[in-house]
Amino acid sequence: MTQTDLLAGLAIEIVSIFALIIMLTDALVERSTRLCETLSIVGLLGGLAASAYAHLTMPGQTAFNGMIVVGGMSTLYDAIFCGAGIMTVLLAREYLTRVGGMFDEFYTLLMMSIAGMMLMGHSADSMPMFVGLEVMSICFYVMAGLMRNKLSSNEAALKYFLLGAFASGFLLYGIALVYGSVGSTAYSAIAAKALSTQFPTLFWVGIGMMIIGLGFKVAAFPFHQWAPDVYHGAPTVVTGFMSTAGKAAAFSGFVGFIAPTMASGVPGLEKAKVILALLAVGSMLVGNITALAQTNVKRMLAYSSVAHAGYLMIGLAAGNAAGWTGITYYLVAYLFMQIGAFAVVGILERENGGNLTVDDYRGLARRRPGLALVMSLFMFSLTGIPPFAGFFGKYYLFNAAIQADLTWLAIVGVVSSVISVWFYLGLVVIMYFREPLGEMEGGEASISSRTALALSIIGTLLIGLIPQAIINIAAR
Amino acid sequence: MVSTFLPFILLLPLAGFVINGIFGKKLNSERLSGLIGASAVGIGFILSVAIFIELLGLSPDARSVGVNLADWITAGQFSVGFSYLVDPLSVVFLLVITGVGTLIHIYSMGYMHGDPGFSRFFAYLNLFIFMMLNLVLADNLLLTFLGWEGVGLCSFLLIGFWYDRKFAGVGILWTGDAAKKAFVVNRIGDLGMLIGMFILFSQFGTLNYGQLTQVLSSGAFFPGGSDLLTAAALCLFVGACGKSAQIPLGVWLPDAMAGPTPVSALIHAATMVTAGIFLVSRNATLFTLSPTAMTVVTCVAATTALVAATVGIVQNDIKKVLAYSTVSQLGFMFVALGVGAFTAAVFHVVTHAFFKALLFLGSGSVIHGMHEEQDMQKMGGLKKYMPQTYKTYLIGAIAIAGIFPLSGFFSKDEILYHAFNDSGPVLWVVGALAAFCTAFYMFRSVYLTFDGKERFDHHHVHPHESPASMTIPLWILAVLSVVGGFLGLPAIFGEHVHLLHSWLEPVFAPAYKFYSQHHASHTTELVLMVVSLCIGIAGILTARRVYIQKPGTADKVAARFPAIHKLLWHKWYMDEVYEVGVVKFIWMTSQSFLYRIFDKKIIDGMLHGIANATGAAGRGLRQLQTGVVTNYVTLFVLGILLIVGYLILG
Amino acid sequence: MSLDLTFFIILAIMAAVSALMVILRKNPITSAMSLVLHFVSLAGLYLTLHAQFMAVIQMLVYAGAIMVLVVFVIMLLNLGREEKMAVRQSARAAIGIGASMVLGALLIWGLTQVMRPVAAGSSQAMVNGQIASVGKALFSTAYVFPFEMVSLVLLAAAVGAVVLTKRNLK
Amino acid sequence: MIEQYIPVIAMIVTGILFGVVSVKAHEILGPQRPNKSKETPYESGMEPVASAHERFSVKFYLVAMLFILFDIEIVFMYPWAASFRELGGFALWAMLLFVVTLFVGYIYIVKKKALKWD
Amino acid sequence: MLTLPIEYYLTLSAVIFIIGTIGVLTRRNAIIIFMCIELMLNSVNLTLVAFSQYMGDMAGQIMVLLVMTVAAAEAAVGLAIVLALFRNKQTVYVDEVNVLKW
Repeated sequence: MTQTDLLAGLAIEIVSIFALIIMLTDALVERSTRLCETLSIVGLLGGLAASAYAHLTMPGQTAFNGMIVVGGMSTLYDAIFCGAGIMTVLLAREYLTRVGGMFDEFYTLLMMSIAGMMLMGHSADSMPMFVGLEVMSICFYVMAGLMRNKLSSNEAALKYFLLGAFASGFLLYGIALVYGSVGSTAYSAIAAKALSTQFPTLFWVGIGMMIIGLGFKVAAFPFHQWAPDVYHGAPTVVTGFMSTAGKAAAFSGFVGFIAPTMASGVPGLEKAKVILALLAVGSMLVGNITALAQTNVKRMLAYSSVAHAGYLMIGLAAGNAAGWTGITYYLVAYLFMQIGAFAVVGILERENGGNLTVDDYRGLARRRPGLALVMSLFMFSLTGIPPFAGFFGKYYLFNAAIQADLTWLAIVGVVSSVISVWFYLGLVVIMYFREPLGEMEGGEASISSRTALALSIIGTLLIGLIPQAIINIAAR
Repeated sequence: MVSTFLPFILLLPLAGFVINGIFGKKLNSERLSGLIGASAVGIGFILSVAIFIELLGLSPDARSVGVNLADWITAGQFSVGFSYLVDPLSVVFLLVITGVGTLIHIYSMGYMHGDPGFSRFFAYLNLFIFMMLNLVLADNLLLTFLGWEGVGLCSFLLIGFWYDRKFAGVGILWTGDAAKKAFVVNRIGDLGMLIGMFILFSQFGTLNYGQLTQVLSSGAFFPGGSDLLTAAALCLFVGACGKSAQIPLGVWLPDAMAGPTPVSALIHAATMVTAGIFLVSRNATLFTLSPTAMTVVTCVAATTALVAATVGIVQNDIKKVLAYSTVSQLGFMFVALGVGAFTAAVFHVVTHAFFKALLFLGSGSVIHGMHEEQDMQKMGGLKKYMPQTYKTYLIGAIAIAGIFPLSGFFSKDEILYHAFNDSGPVLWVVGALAAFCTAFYMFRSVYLTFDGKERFDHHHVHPHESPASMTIPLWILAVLSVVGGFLGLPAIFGEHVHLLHSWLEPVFAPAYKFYSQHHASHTTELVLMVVSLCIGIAGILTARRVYIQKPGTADKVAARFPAIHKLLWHKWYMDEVYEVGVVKFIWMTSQSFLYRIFDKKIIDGMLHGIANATGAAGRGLRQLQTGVVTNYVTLFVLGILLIVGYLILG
Repeated sequence: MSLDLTFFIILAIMAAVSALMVILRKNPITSAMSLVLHFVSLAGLYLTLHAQFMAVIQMLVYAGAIMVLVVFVIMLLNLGREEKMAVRQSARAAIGIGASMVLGALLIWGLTQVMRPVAAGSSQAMVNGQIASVGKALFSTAYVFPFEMVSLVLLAAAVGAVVLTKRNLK
Repeated sequence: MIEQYIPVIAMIVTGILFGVVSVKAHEILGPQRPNKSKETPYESGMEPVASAHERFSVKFYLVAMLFILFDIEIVFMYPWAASFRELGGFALWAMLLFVVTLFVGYIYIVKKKALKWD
Repeated sequence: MLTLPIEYYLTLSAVIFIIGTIGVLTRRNAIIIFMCIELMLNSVNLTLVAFSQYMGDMAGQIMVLLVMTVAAAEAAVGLAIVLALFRNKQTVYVDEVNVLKW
């Protein structure tokens, strides 16, 4: 190990060390919430800076003997994780205090999960990828159950844990089989040795199992069923964080091993493409169609996040450079719009689970015009209306599919995004064009929540205006 | 000069939107908000005229200037910029949009006076203008699509501007629902357009209009064969159908009348709904290469023109009459496109923008004067209360009825002429019937509104003329409706008198290579002109008979023509013929079949059916989510089985 | 039959039967005890692979730590009583079992059809199984990073356990 | 080469056999005449008032959990301890970092009073 | 020396993996479901060790170390979740835990 290795991993190291510091602060300092909050933001900004530094000084290099890779897409992933973390920290205190889940451990878990995600985003080997995934997952299980006196939160945690551990088993089995067929856990070995492997069946079953394991984490059909329940039962800030950063981390892991597989040219590649394409189709259709029938806004967003996983999987199925950059861009765009939408939901939510149904949003435009406006912007972006970020994300992904001769997949994507118009704009119509049913309480946002909302709005608009900048970083 | 002015033309409305949108409430001054909004577009119009003059000075082949503002998307070898194309076609649309747009902005300052959302309204209008300009000025399909979606969004916002008002539409109760309906139907069209774009891009690797036309006109056909070419053209046409309210995607337009009247005039008559015509004209070469696509366009358009016109007859809401009329007139334009008469279509777009905007603004003035009453049966005799509105509305009606020498005559006649020439008498007869109906229902609306007994409640309604800010635009548009026809005089007046044709020649030249037009003798042309004029007059007279002339008048006429007397002109008998023969039949077909069944059941039913089916699918899929972990695991394992099985055995 | 094969068969049967006992016994405590037996037989199988260190920690971590925790919780929740039936009898369960069986058959068939014995490093096996080799690998540049990061997993678990179960948390 | 493990295996088998035999032998050898009072638990002559299955406090769980934490730490220490001289300074620092990290966890648990017995 | 073909180990581990899967599918008790998941993880460990030894590559055994650590952590967290649930709703049966559905 050299200094270069340490510098390459600096971003992860900083976030991990801050996680430890926050843990100590929580244990040793009385009334430490504000301090933990500040420390988290400082740590995440530090992580961002270190990642940017690595991107500028050693783009595309590997470190720790090819375990992790630095710069390019991994920097964008870091930005997603840290950005999501910062916004979640800004939103968390107000919300968790209201719903009765305010433990300072939240910040420790958040930072640890971000460290895990960053490890996934940087990994060039299935071993650190697995470790990162598990760090993240274990933190998520706990965070989903953070409102420990609420049955819904307990239930969400239990379901997430049981299904998550089950899926981990498949991921691990896949890793083992791929390891057995190419002789190494490194992704570079997949690209270099898969073609000459004596055991193509072993290899493909392994890749299939890894697709299943990570397909669960991104909530792709038919492995998506945990998502609506967990997203519904978990505290809303945690849901926002899980559905953006968590999904991004899982996709970073996905791209990590799918990209070399696609490049390896092993016979049977077409089959993997078909599977990924079918998973994408299933996720898009099932997610969007089921979201139509939802009356709870949180659940609706949860189902729609299944659909968004489907859109993202189009990029995987395309399996070309446009696909990888498309995924990265979409994840950045998705971060802002989805976390923003959940932020609005969280601000409106009451401690007893009130203000969560679609009917509660009737006439919101008159009672909370600001919140209704920003929610509408997020809905427009999630629908994929230009010039918001969501449009370009879909554009890049569909474009990648066309380049890969998967025009039909792009068409299914467009059709399912037409379906999504119904419920996304339905919510806008309800907020603007319906009479409220009764008085609404709550909905006042603190300064930090407003800051988070402003960040997401700026992100949603800015990412739409400068798509090229993001694409350029990802392509490096 | 073009590249200097163009950014201002584009960005001024955007700036207006930002200022009115963000600071509108703070400004708290209607005058200022209105002024900002109107001047943003007005200055754009002046600059557009400057651009037009500059292009005039160039040789016909050099009248195409590309302006690149910024790089937008670059993916591999594929790149799309914010780059714009100023050529004869886009300049025509540019002038119409900014010109009519300015007038409507001025009009709105009077119409929206006192509305709490005054500045918001102007912000939306400006945003709409910005998007519409992007649509027509873009030099590639993607940027056009951006504008396309943008105008759809603005239309959505503006239709639902008074979202909390009741509105009786087809299966609709609230204004907000009308907005949603418009948006959803449009998205179906957009889907078609997107697919068309995908096909074109996958085949040619470019979405740039110039490059597409070049490849297509080079004779090197689609690599994928002409079927794919037809598919691409038809997909684009589906998009055009959505925006331009053609059957079967036209159901949203009548309900879009829920929006404020200036919006109906600007968006749903003069500009946005003609985007479909623009799209087809822009891709004229693509369409001419596919005879199938051209035939489909013609058939859909002719059906729309006739059906909408007949439905227009039975409407009592003054704005709905105009809405169906718009659908019908758009059908006319597509007929022209379908027979390859692109110039005629653009010509009709221009004249239609003048007289239909005039009619809408006139109806707005009436509605304004009648305290938001829209039912013509509760009007009557208004000409003495609002003479300015009456005169201008009458001019508009004469123009749309196709009476020489007003603008509508020339443009409609040109379309009918081409229909006769390039397709045949059947298409001509359909068009002529539609033209007859048009003249009939327009004058029906004139008579019901301005003539006859005063059927409104004098105690509650005090009709009054509208302020100058509303009547001045009316007069300007009236003048344009009168003289607009001289842009395109038919060939019998001499060589090269069709100014618009010569102006647009370079744009459509590649398309004409594949779609040569027949030229009939001057005699045929003259006969057709006279016949179509007669049809217009006949329509007007019929309306007059039915709605104005008293039984006494009818008796006098009957005495002179005893033979026909029994058949047509006797009051009771006429009433019965009218009732049974004309109205009952047309009423039956249009009200019960076309309006109720076709419009409401079939089309709306289809849309609702799709919506219900997806909704039911949603509820069905929801049942899978039982909440029990083991059930989730079962689905999980089945998924794994399929994947692993496929990998091992497949 | 060689001694290796004899041991393998005995241990494999032990492992499979104890695994079946885990899922078939009605009493949770019996299931847990079967699981311990399963862990022990796996440790034996590691020995037949000459992975001595793996066998040791299999006993330490699984049979020692994890099972202690599981049994603790079973006692804690007073779940010593038996379930009504060990395996649910429903159409869904039947589908699930059927699908799993087919999946298993496919896996075994797929993995053995094309396999040849991998013998490349088998002479290394005796050395690689020893604790010193594991130490050398674990503290090499490559694996030290995942090793340090895995400590976060443990800390997260500790924090999570406290936050979810500790009464009167501040 | 499995032969070298035979003594170990023999010992394990003997141990298991001893346990099983000593529990089961009396069932087989001794007389079996159960009655109701014989089957009740012996409570120093008192009537048993509740089920013998009593729920423990959650504190037990937290302690067991802590045991796992440090059990794993030990597992990772073995390979280092077995050859720390050969591994050298780098491994020492790596191990130190690991131990320090887990020590933070220990401080946390102690300060959160997770082990307090009241 | 390794004398047995590696398929023996792979087959055994696939069998145990599937037994674990069936257990997850059929048991109601969350703790037993967790134990079945442990079965699955163990079978993967067996595969990893087999590959590692037969290929003479240490990565598999390091992976097993990490998996064991993760399994221990999952046990701690999972059982904590079960405890928290039990506190609010005196059950560990997963089919009785379905407040969140549809």
